[in-house]
Amino acid sequence: MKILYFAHFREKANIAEEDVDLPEGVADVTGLLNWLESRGEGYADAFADRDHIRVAVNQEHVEFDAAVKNGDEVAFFPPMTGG
Amino acid sequence: MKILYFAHFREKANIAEEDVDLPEGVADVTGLLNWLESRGEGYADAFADRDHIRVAVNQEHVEFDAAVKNGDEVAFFPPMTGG
Amino acid sequence: MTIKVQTENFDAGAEIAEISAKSTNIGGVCSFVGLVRDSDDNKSITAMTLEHYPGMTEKQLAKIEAEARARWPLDDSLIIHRYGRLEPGDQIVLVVTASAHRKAAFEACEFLIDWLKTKAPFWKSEETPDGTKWVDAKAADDAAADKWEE
Amino acid sequence: MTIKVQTENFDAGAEIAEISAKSTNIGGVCSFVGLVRDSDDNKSITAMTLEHYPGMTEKQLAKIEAEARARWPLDDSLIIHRYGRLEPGDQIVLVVTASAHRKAAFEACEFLIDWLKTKAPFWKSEETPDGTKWVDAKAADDAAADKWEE
Repeated sequence: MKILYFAHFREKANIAEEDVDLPEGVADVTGLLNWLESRGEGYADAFADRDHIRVAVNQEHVEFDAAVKNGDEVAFFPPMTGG
Repeated sequence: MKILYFAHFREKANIAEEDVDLPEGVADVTGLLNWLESRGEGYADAFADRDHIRVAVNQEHVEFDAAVKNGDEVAFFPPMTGG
Repeated sequence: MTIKVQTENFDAGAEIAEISAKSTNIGGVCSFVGLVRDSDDNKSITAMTLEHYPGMTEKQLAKIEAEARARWPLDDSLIIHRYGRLEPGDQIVLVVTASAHRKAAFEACEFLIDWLKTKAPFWKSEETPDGTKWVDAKAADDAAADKWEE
Repeated sequence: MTIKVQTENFDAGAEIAEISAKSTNIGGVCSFVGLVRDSDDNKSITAMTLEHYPGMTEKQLAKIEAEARARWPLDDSLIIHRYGRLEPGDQIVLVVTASAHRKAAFEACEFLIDWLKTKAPFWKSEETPDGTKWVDAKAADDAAADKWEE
């Protein structure tokens, strides 16, 4: 799975993009967030306030109960501020 | 008094602009229209449908009960179609 | 705050750029260009001639613009309205509004075009295959103008 | 129907002229240019950097544009959105809509800018005297986007 981090998620996790193998049992966005948080302080800090996390799976904006699997492209970002 | 005619009023009355001396007793737009109608067929034809007459006195859009006097600039035109 | 009534064409891009450059606190510039159409209600139009009331036109446009500036916080605004004979595709009118915030720019721009349609002394005649005729005022334009009266 | 996501500046006038020329049945072309402001809420801004999600951005903008064209009878539409570092007065975004009637052009243009504000994956950071910080999403922008959901 390819994971992309934008805006302050990239800064706090200190990574823009990484390829990971999903551990067994991680099947949705919430599960993925829980696992990522366990990987280090930067991630834990980035994802502490879940109300402000927006997520896209394969470039489609989804909710936290959306399914994820190896091969997906998942992106984490704050609420959008275009225009 | 200077009278200006625009759009189909100019075509029907066959005049764009004229200077007239107001006859005694003509004190408002309605009186002016009644007098103009009496001046010939073109005027009578132009002013037959009063619902579609718009009038300005001294370049301000006014209603038919507005006062008019010698020295004023009065204009007759149909509903505006700008833009 | 600029009003121009002219026969010459105008350069919308140059006007937008000039207004945009007036202040670095402008967040949005809204513009509207009105063009001559080649048909209306399935009737083909080969040309349109706009007549106006010199003197009153400028006064009315200035009043309408002052009203917009009283209602919305605008950094600048512009109205250019052409008259004379125009053909399909030709530009008739340009309205530009600039504000710190986009909502004010949009509303003021739409207000200006809605009001000038029914309150600025212009009249149009259209050349069609059936001859030349004066364009009647449209109920939809009156309704659009009235919605700003509330 | 055009989408461009780019670092380069754009020429709003050239885009408006190109769209206006596409059909002689276009009666109105509405456009909106968003610009970087030098301050916001009394906080001075020296520069703004826009980051986006390449790939998803283009998809989202195309979806938003398709939605506009489903809702209004548009002859054409255009969105250009810049990213990278911009300074006060710089152009950020251009939306242009063309229709036979002005109301459709205005509504579609405002809809496009309202929706891209909250649905296109762009993020802004501002350079201020107190340092660089990410711009929070605004409740007013959510409300503006929501009003089109009805």
